Amino acid sequence: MSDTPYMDELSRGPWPSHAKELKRTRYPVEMYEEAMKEKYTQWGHGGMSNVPGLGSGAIARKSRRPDIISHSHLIRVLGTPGNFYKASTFRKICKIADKYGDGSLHVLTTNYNIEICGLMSNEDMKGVTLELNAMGFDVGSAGDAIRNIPDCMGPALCEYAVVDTPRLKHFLTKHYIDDIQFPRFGYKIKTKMSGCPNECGKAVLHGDVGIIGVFRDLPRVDNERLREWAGNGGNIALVCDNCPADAMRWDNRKLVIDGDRCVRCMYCINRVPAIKPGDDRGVAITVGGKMKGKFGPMKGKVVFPFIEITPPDYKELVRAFDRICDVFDEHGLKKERMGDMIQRIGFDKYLEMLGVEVSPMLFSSPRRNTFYHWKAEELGGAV
Amino acid sequence: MSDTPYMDELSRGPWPSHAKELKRTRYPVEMYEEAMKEKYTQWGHGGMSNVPGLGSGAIARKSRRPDIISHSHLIRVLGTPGNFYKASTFRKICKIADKYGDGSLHVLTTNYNIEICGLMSNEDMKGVTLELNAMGFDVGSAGDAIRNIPDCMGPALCEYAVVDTPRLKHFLTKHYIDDIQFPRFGYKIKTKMSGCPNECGKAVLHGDVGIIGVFRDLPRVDNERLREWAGNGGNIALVCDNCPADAMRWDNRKLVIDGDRCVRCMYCINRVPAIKPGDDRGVAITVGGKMKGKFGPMKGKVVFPFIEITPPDYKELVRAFDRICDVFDEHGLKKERMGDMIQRIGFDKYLEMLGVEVSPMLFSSPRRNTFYHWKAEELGGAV
Amino acid sequence: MSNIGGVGVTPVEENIPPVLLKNYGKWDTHEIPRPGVIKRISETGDVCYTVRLAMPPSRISVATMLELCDLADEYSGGYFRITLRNSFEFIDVIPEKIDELIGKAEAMGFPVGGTKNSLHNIMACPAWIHCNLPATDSPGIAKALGDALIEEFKNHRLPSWLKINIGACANIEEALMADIGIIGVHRDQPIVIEEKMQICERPTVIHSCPTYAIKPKGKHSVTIVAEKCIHCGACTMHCEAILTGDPKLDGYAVAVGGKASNTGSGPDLGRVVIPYLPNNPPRWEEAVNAVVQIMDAWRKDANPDERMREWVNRIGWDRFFKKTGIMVSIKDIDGYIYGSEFARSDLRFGW
Amino acid sequence: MSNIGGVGVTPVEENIPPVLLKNYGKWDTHEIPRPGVIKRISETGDVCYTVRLAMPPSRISVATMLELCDLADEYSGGYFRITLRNSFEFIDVIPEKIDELIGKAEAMGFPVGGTKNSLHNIMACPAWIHCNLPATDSPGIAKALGDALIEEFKNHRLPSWLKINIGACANIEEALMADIGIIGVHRDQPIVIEEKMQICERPTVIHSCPTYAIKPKGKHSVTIVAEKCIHCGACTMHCEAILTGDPKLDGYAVAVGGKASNTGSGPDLGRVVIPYLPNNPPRWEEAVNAVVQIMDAWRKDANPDERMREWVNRIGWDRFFKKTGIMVSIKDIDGYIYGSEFARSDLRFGW
Ligand code: SRM
Ligand code: SRM
Ligand code: SRM
Ligand code: SRM
Ligand code: SF4
Ligand code: SF4
Ligand code: SF4
Ligand code: SF4
Ligand code: SF4
Ligand code: SF4
Ligand code: SF4
Ligand code: SF4
Repeated sequence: MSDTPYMDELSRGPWPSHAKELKRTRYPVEMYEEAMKEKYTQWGHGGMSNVPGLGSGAIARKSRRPDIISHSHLIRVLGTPGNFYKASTFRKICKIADKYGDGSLHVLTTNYNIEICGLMSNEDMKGVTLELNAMGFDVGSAGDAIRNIPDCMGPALCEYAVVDTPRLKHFLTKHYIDDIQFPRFGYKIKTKMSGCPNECGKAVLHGDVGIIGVFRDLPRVDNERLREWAGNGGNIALVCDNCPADAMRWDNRKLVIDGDRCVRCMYCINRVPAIKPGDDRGVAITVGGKMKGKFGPMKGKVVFPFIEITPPDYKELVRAFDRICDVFDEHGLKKERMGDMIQRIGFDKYLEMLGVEVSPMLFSSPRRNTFYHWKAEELGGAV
Repeated sequence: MSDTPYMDELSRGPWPSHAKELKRTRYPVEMYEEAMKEKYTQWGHGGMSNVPGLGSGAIARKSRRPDIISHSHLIRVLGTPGNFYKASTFRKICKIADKYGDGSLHVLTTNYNIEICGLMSNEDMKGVTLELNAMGFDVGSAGDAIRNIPDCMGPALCEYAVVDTPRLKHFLTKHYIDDIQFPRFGYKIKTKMSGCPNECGKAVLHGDVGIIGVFRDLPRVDNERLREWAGNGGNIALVCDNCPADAMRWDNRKLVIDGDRCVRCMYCINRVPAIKPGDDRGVAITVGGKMKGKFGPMKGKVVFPFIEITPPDYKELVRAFDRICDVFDEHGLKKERMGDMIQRIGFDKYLEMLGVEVSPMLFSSPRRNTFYHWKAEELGGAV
Repeated sequence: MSNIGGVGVTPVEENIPPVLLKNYGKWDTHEIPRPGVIKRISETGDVCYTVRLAMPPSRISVATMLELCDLADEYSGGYFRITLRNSFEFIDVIPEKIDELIGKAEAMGFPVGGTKNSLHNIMACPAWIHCNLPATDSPGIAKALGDALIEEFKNHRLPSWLKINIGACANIEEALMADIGIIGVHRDQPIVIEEKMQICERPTVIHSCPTYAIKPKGKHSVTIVAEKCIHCGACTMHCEAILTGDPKLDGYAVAVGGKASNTGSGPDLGRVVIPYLPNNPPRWEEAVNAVVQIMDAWRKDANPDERMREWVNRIGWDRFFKKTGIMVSIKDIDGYIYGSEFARSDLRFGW
Repeated sequence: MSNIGGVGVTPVEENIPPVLLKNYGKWDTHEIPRPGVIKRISETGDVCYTVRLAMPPSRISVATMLELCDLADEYSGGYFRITLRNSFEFIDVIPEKIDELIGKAEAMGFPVGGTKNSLHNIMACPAWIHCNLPATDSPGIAKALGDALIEEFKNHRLPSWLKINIGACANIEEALMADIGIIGVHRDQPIVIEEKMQICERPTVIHSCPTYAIKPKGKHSVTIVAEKCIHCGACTMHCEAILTGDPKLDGYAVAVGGKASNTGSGPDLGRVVIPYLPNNPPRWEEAVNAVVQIMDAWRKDANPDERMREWVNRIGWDRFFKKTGIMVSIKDIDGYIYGSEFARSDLRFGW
């Protein structure tokens, strides 16, 4: 009988198998096999590793089974803009992984880094990093730092892109590389980016900071093209019917989108090639999405509904991002996620700390109680 | 110039005027006039009055202006079933009010009591109570007691009534009269009743306990009558269109309500005489609606989605109401409203205390986190 | 002693007119032949007309009630009821005499209306008439609003009904349960009268504060931490030594969109859209203007039969502010315990 | 030292194929000629085909990645990308060679599909492969599900797409952000290894607990109050001396209805519909059955193009339970801090 009956079973069947993959590496398969037998992980405590000069990116992992292996560390490599890779480049990463690690990779993590796994020493971790640096790649995104700032493919391949997410990723990573590599906050800051409200980046739901391409004017309709599309069987009536804001009127010749109703949900744009995002483009920024922590799962909250995106220095965006980090730095407690901090402080007070301009875009509904604080200067008379 | 320029102004205009009314009584009008001048109430602290033998129903009110009046108490008279009154009976109440009080009445309070105002002594309050008792009326509904249990007119005058709210009011008031008259809880318990989900009693929104008539089967359709109604210009297409659950199908002859979709919202019943509430009738009970208190405004929460209404002893209803009061009695802190208590305890734990049967009718959505407690007996294995 | 109380309430039959008893549970349809008059038709073919009046806010005199009783005797067999919005209704009026009754009631100063797609009776707490906690005066505001909106009460010309509730302090939620609500707001923290502090139970007072703003001071007194106080007034209710603060800072907030019924998008509490307006008796211009501003935007934009909240749900709160022209401020952001629910977690902007 | 890091990330242009650079921002429409293959058409008339593969959950070998690189060199000009759901995509495949590429990929064990109205790639954390916190094994479950649902991955025959995310402990929210999610659940409180307790900072550990379940014990250790612990695992992350508890009690919950996009009723987190299922590697029958049960009910009842959450929003959660046949229990009631939001405050029952 095989030593690894569980992994053998998991190597069968049509879906790609991690068990088969692990067997192609020097990963200590007994660790995983035993876990399945015991229904319990065999790995021990983890944490930031102590590689001199490397603030973040190396994750130490102890083992509970010294009889199998004593430990197994890994290095997080920041993903590329748009998560595009050249085979020739990736081969080099493979080579590094094979040279220093156990030959297993995590491609990609749920925060869109590459992990080079099975590293056994500080020297190896430093070696990995230096070799990666030499080829223009970098590590980081662990500990209480700004984490990797992943993006969707955006205009590189997507017809819906409202902003240039890969370029934003490149810019922001360069700009914040120190904070990505040297943890300085009370807890991690995770950012996610989507090029449009379709939200392939799920930025609102799980970003401490979410950055999403939005447009303020209406979807652009090319009526000639629309007529043609409808003529070829495109079901424009159905699309009008499904518009969640009931904003579309089609008279068989012309589609009118009611500016008083449309909420820029993207639905019609997704369904009809003749409808495109509007031209008044920027990003919205949300804060505080996360799952665990004191107050449990939370969606992000819009704090900047519209920010101009102006390369090369993206001044407005950087100002907003800085402000978000600074308030977190100043007011966040140790191991308190941004969403929990905001809840503790109160969202109104938090917005004042951020210095946002109040607008009806900042809430889904105004408040339900009259329990507001009044500042001394508001007490002079009517406001 | 008049002594009461503010009240004079408020006596003008087409809307009925409380100022004019107050002037027809012995109410100390300077108290109100001064309040308007100072933009500040002239009345002082209130509370339960100490009429011997009377546990609740008398409200004491001090004045801050002993130069005008020293105090002015009032008595709360429990409203009648359905809030119907006979002129001959009401005249007697007027007579009592005039004899003991200042001749001003509150008809009705927002909890549907009559208040006899401007009482100056314990003896008078006792006198009022005894005279009312003699005519079959009673007082109470103040302090940390079960308050008045108001109802809508129900089947007495309303075509939509699903349960007999006036009879429920009569029964419950009789049954709980001791708890209505002798405060024994940590805070008040307010109940509101509606005969159907149209909710004229607003029971869900502001009842510590809400009792609302509901039906479980589908609205009853009389298709013959419906065709006639539609033939006479009734817009059945519009009603189908507006059904929030998209549950209605009308083929010009027959209306079919989809049992898989209908949420018994009452809309079609309200609009079409040929559609009536279903026959499988009972009440739903909600708890914890309130405005202030620690956690601010809260809607009530369904705890018993369906309870049979069986006169004469309404056993199931009494059992549920008792259980709600008992849990509040046992677990509520001093001056903690039921909704706040439930929030403090946790709604899941509270439901267990109530001993409800768990069903999908108890929530608008299942939970968003995995942060549940497990009881010792649940830890034996799979559940 | 034992002869006080314990009576309960009169039997159902005692105050209900015969035609209602006969047709109890048999009512089949209703019509509203004119504002304020409801005609109910029973399965038995019986008919019952009711006539609805607005009532003066919060207080009425014995004298007036007796006059209304006289009218009831003359026109509705001696029966009336008070509705759940405190309207006065003559029950079972002889149809031929309806116009006469209306004429007499209006002559007495009681407008008839408040049914269907009209302004209904305005609910208001006693406030400055008899209470120690108010930040504003509900009856005064109700009267000012009623005078300004009287034509809406007497006509069916709104998209759906309009219900206005007024509570002069945070205690009463009626204001959050109406299409438009007005809630008294203290902008100042309460005042502690140290000399009186022995009277109430200190632990109860301290405990009564939802934000832990009340701290013990010395052996007998307490102090209120200004930055924590949300002016809810709980302490002023529970302690005789704590009074509501500076009346110059009092006023009221305006809420929109409370709804109880289960139709449309179902029940929900209203939301505060104007955090503060100053007290200006006796005509309360700011309140009247705010209500008119909201009512007009709704009237202009709503679909037929669309209640205030359904309208707002359809257009979104962002557009509510745009269409009403109400200014937003940081006070619109709910920063209290459950405020997260009201933050925006989507990108569905109504620019 | 100073030569470590500070590099940032490669320029946008470096890893993007020429046709994408040329048409950057000019993509106009797309078609999906067959599951797994997307054809994108640019304003310029240029066209780009991509071919999408499922990836093994969480770990892949250097050997396999090198083979995929070889395929990329041969069929897509040496370029590929990893999508936001960790699918592998060959970018700019010569159209004539698509079938050949698919043949080779599938021969290597990489199914092609996961576009449009199909099951998309399954996201899973490392769990038992490399983490110390898991309550279950995400990669194992992903593999079992993928095997069971492979035909859904390869075909466009679902009402809309189906996305499944798996996180083996409460840390990761991916599971609440998918149409169906699986979340590891510890049913036992963590174990305190007293001897080790000096290593971590006691105040940080105590503070890390959201329910204040961790209390100081003696000078150096802590104790966990069983009735308070919600098994969130925060302490096990922050302290080396606290380990996850009894593995026999571990397992996972099933969530439904996460949605990120702004269409329909907009974004929202999923809800936990099955509080616990036991760990049964390697085939995880309970997980497979639960997913199939939910998927089948949705497939049967949903409108065309209707995502899981839109379906649930339309029918209501009460009917979700009825239609899927999932049992409810008290664990479905959210009693945690913000649970009130999920209580029922209406009478719109779906009996
Ligand atoms: C008399 C009264 C009940 C009572 O026992 O006193 C009553 C009487 C009627 N209500 Fe009501 N409702 C009464 C307060 C309410 C309230 C509470 C309130 O306004 O404070 C509500 C809940 C309001 C809310 O949702 O915020 C209420 C929600 C309804 C509804 C549901 C409307 C909706 O939005 O879906 C209906 C059905 C309808 O109008 O089609 C209804 C229908 C009716 C009918 C048509 C029932 C009938 O067949 O007799 C009555 C006449 C309506 C009218 O005024 O035109 N009644 N009704 C109350 C009249 C108060 C008044 O003086 O104006
Ligand atoms: C008369 C009445 C107002 C009205 O009719 O417009 C009223 C008047 C007072 N209310 Fe009220 N409340 C009245 C209905 C309400 C309602 C509406 C309702 O019952 O549906 C509410 C909101 C519902 C609720 O209870 O949450 C309400 C919430 C309060 C509260 C807040 C309780 C809390 O949760 O913190 C207080 C303060 C308290 O009881 O500690 C309060 C206290 C008071 C006191 C007793 C304050 C005081 O002692 O100074 C007021 C006496 C005024 C006076 O002397 O005339 N009143 N009060 C109502 C009498 C009802 C009755 O007949 O029983
Ligand atoms: C490749 C990828 C972006 C990336 O940078 O990696 C991507 C690519 C596309 N997305 Fe996406 N989406 C990608 C993840 C997502 C996600 C996130 C996720 O699944 O974890 C979402 C949010 C999901 C959610 O709401 O829960 C997402 C929400 C959308 C939507 C909005 C759908 C909706 O429910 O309204 C569209 C528009 C549409 O489908 O009509 C869209 C449309 C598209 C289009 C059609 C855009 C285009 O023109 O190229 C792409 C092909 C879709 C397809 O797979 O059939 N994409 N898309 C991601 C593919 C992941 C995969 O391997 O399957
Ligand atoms: C590798 C990865 C899982 C995956 O790819 O499926 C991962 C793996 C770990 N996560 Fe994570 N997290 C990963 C994405 C996430 C995500 C998803 C995301 O980033 O969008 C989340 C939810 C989002 C969030 O942060 O809220 C997530 C929430 C956590 C948490 C919970 C934080 C909290 O709010 O309490 C922890 C615990 C902590 O950081 O204190 C954690 C901790 C961990 C640790 C470091 C636990 C440890 O030290 O024992 C895991 C290391 C496992 C290992 O050794 O392989 N991981 N973790 C992901 C790496 C992301 C990256 O490249 O940076
Ligand atoms: S988020 Fe928008 S721009 Fe980005 S890939 Fe998705 S659809 Fe395209
Ligand atoms: S973007 Fe959305 S809301 Fe606007 S018209 Fe299109 S479908 Fe309707
Ligand atoms: S709640 Fe229902 S039964 Fe009662 S009066 Fe209103 S519509 Fe009629
Ligand atoms: S009761 Fe409501 S949900 Fe049911 S069919 Fe009638 S309108 Fe539709
Ligand atoms: S709402 Fe406030 S001000 Fe009005 S009566 Fe009640 S306690 Fe007094
Ligand atoms: S008014 Fe409210 S918040 Fe302020 S001290 Fe009193 S109880 Fe506390
Ligand atoms: S989700 Fe939990 S079990 Fe999975 S890798 Fe992250 S910390 Fe470990
Ligand atoms: S598992 Fe979570 S709730 Fe339990 S003791 Fe640890 S931190 Fe506290």
